[in-house]
Amino acid sequence: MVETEGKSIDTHGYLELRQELLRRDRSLRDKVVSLEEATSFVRDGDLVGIGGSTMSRTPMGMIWALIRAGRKRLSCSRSIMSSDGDLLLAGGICDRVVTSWFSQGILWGVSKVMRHYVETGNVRYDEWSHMAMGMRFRAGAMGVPFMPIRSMLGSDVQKQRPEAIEIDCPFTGEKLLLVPALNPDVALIHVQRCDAYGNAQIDGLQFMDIDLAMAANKVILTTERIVSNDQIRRAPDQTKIPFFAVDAVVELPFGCAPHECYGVYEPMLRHMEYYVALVNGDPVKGMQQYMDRFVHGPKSWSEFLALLGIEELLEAARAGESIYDA
Amino acid sequence: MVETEGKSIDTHGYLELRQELLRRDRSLRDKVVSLEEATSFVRDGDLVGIGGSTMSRTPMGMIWALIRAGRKRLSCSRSIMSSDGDLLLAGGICDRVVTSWFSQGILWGVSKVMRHYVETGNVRYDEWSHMAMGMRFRAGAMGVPFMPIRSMLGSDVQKQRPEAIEIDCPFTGEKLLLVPALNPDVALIHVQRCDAYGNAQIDGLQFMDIDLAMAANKVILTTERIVSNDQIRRAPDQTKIPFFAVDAVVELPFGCAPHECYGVYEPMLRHMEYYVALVNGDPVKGMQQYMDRFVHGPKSWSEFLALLGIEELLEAARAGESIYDA
Amino acid sequence: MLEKRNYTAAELLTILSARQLSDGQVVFAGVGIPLLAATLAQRLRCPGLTILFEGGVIGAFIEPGKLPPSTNDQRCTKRANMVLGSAEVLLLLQRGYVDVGFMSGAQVDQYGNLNSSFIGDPLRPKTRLPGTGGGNDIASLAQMIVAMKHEKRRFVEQVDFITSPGYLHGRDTRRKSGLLAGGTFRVVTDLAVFGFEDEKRRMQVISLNPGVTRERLQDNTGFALDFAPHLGVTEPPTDQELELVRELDPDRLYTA
Amino acid sequence: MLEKRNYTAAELLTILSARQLSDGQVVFAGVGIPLLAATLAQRLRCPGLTILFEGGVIGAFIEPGKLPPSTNDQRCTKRANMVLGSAEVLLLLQRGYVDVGFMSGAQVDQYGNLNSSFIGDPLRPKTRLPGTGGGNDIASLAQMIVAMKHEKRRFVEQVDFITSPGYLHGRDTRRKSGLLAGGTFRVVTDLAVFGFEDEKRRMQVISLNPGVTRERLQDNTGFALDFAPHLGVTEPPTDQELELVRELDPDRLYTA
Repeated sequence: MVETEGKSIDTHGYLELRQELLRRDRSLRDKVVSLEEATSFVRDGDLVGIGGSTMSRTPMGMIWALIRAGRKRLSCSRSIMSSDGDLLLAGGICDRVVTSWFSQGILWGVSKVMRHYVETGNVRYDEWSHMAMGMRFRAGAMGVPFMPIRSMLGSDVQKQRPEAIEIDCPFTGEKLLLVPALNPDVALIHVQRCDAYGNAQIDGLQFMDIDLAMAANKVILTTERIVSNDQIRRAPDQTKIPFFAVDAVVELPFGCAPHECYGVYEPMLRHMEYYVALVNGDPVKGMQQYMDRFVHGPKSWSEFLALLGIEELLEAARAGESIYDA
Repeated sequence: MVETEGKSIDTHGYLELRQELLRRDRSLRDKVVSLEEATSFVRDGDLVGIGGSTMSRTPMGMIWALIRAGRKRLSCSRSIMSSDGDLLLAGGICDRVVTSWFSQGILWGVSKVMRHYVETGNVRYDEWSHMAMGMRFRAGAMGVPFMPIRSMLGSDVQKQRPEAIEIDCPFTGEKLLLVPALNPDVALIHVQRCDAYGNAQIDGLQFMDIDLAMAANKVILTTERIVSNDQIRRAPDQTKIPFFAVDAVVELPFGCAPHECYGVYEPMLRHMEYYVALVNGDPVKGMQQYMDRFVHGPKSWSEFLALLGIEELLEAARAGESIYDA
Repeated sequence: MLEKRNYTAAELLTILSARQLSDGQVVFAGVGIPLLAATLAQRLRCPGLTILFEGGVIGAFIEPGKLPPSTNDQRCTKRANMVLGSAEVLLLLQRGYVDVGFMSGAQVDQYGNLNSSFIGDPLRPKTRLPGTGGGNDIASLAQMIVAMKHEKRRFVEQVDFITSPGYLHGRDTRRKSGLLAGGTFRVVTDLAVFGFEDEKRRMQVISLNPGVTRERLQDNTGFALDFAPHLGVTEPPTDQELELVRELDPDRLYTA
Repeated sequence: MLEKRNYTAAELLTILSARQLSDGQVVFAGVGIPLLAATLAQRLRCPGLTILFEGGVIGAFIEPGKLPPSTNDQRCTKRANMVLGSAEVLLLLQRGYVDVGFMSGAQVDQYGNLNSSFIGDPLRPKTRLPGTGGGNDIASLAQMIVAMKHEKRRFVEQVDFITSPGYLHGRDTRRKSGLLAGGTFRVVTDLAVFGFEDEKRRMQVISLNPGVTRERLQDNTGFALDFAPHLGVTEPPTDQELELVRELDPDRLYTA
């Protein structure tokens, strides 16, 4: 790792990056584990990349499990953070977020939970532009140390990020910003379907998940459904993440709840509204109450889903599938 | 354009690149033209990017029409060139190729037509690695002047390409090669289907066509079939090229013949074998004979297809569709 | 509110913003007033207008009464022309495909810079706001239209933090910093419509909204205002505009 | 040819190349002997081996008798695990996902460099060859196995042009040029199997194929040969290997 004052800027030397890959077993093999077992792929202090965006295809089940497993000091990067971020902070497992935007969703405005943790200095918020986040994952995915971009220049967002280096282009003389590759130690990604090897197919909005998967040194997939390798191979041009980039596969229906999974369910807005009212009323006590009841209370993910209520699940599923109504 | 000794290296300044885009009518409008009309989108001396790879999804119909229209001094870039390149050279419309590989296909070895034109000094062959070609189109597509890569270093391929600049990475100190963006004046791309606006869906192997389309300053699409905008909008995540990147749409069934179009037809190997035997026997006279009969002879693309023979077309179509047999 | 007919400030903002768009443009729109304004323009005058969403959508078509809660959920993709990665849609800005970016902001200053990041010490801010999202990219790479409510505390001489660059410190400072294209084109508020003067690149009132005086506008602004030589009066919302806004947003999700 | 059982040089090359692979590896294979060798290894000893094609295919599975004519046509995708862009599949090399690249070449030299570009003056070459294709990328970024026919004019002291880098000029010249990973790992011919000595990075005979003498090998090589201290004799093709090669390529498309 290249170090800046006190904290790594997450840029690896090439040999280190390749060494990490060499250590991974990239053979075609069954990687199915339970949600609880999957938490062992994340170590304290890891740089964690989180798939999806805002309230969409968020790996909520995996985050939920990591809080229950008591991980510590995670640095979490996601292009756009939402109530997933609230849980990471209030769950005590994350002390740094690397993102472009953190709110509970546009309907409810800025997250009071995020404000509490960042304004008290307990959590560091590294802000990058949305495109810069994408280009950092992309550089990581491509195995190069940086990507050149034309935004962030001149702004105070740039001034806050000395990790990005401004250059004069050797071809055109123009100013460019080089944003450093982001290679998370582990990525958490939820997909509609994959096989037991980890060949994953994503429908609809992909956000930055493909670059994130290829950039990360380990990938944990949660999936609505594990399908046969034959099914994958009947439509190989729909595969978006190759199996050898994947280290663990967890079958987890409604694994984004209460967020949405494209084509399967929309967000569970009644629950979200209940949640926002509770935690924004008192970001500490309200959140504690929510965590006790919905994160630490249930014995399993299914019990958590039962707490959301079958009616809300069915309604969300009906709405989710309606995207395919012509 | 930035100039090197005598010849442009095809890297545009940012303002020039944006100016080109501003001049294009990017509104949602009907762009359907005839094959002959489409040739007017290519000017003498243009840098032309060609989609597909080797014998796959080659825009053969468009190349055929450009030869008949008598374009001059085109610089043609394609990641992997095949008999499309033979036609460009022998058709007298191209005096420079920018590619990583030029042969008639692996079955027949090196192209004697290409050898004739390059070895006599009549055509310049700018060689880049396959990935470098991809990264040059990608930089062009992203609106940045270069991409960093880790190949070509140390080889004589690098020494032949002073347009690429070697740097010490400001993050890691590692050596990297910066390959310059390639923004063709016009791209020729063949797709399975698109609507009249140019929203294009590509099945199967995409090669570098998406980056090529976004990098180019103009795009001419030929398509097996023009479908309704409604059909496109029922599956928007299958759209690979957005309409506003497209300037002309030509409906051209069997538009890659005698090459293949994924899922629609395989290459017409009997014709290809006839062709290779003819032109490799005598790359000048054989090629002239081929051009007279198959390029300048027919009155229309349909007449060209008739010369290939309905039997060969049907056989190729049967093989092409078989990719979807489970 | 401003006229005898009742309309909300948000409705006015939507209508005035929509008027800034031209047919054939490609518009990057956030959820809320920007999206509503772009849809209004598309239906009223600009059938060839293309709307992009940050989540990864090209050519979105909003159905009346079915406004999406964010630009990242599946509702935004329904009957769109193309769904793509979010880095890819942002790169369209950088490549130059986008004419206009459409944003709201928490704070704007005399040079059209926006703050949506924080107020106070970055490591322990007094108020931490959501952050740039795609705002910095849009503002860096496209012509930007800012639509916001006019309040003195939000119209400041200099923003606490430049999240999304306008003309930075005026004159050629934007260009010198490496931002070769784009710039804040219009600021639309419930009190007036603003442009930017060519040389100093400072905000300038182009037209006062109906019933608004120079004095009232200055009282509600945190810096000394320049007025364009030919100061206009904004055309009030037409019946057609108001009806369509209400048809698109019958539940006043964005226009309350 | 070399033994009492009849097999072609191409069959021998295929079998010896296949033996260089291990289970669980990710292999970038060109069409022809490399593809056949990788498939042979996959079926015989390495069920967890993954084959990549330059056209954009991950996890290709070749059906006996249906060998594809190139790595860019649709036949290569049939029942694959993933089809992706060709830049994307090449970037897997750069990211480090690929263990072994498998190539043939027109000319190879003592440091394992390959020439497939041209002979003579670059602007007016005596012989213009097809060019690098993905060869330079594979050789720059992965361990490379070269499989080729052994001829004196093709085994030269120094290639006319380094298209695909081996160890360049030996010792640490490869690494110093910025190529931090990979390198030519094996050269397999119909006469012998070669490795590279650790310090000088010069080609070294590891084992002689059955019936081949040191003298015959040297006579057919354009530079002075080094022999490994424990020089072996290549295990001849087994019946199982030969049967499977013939089952995969019954028409001798690649193995004539």
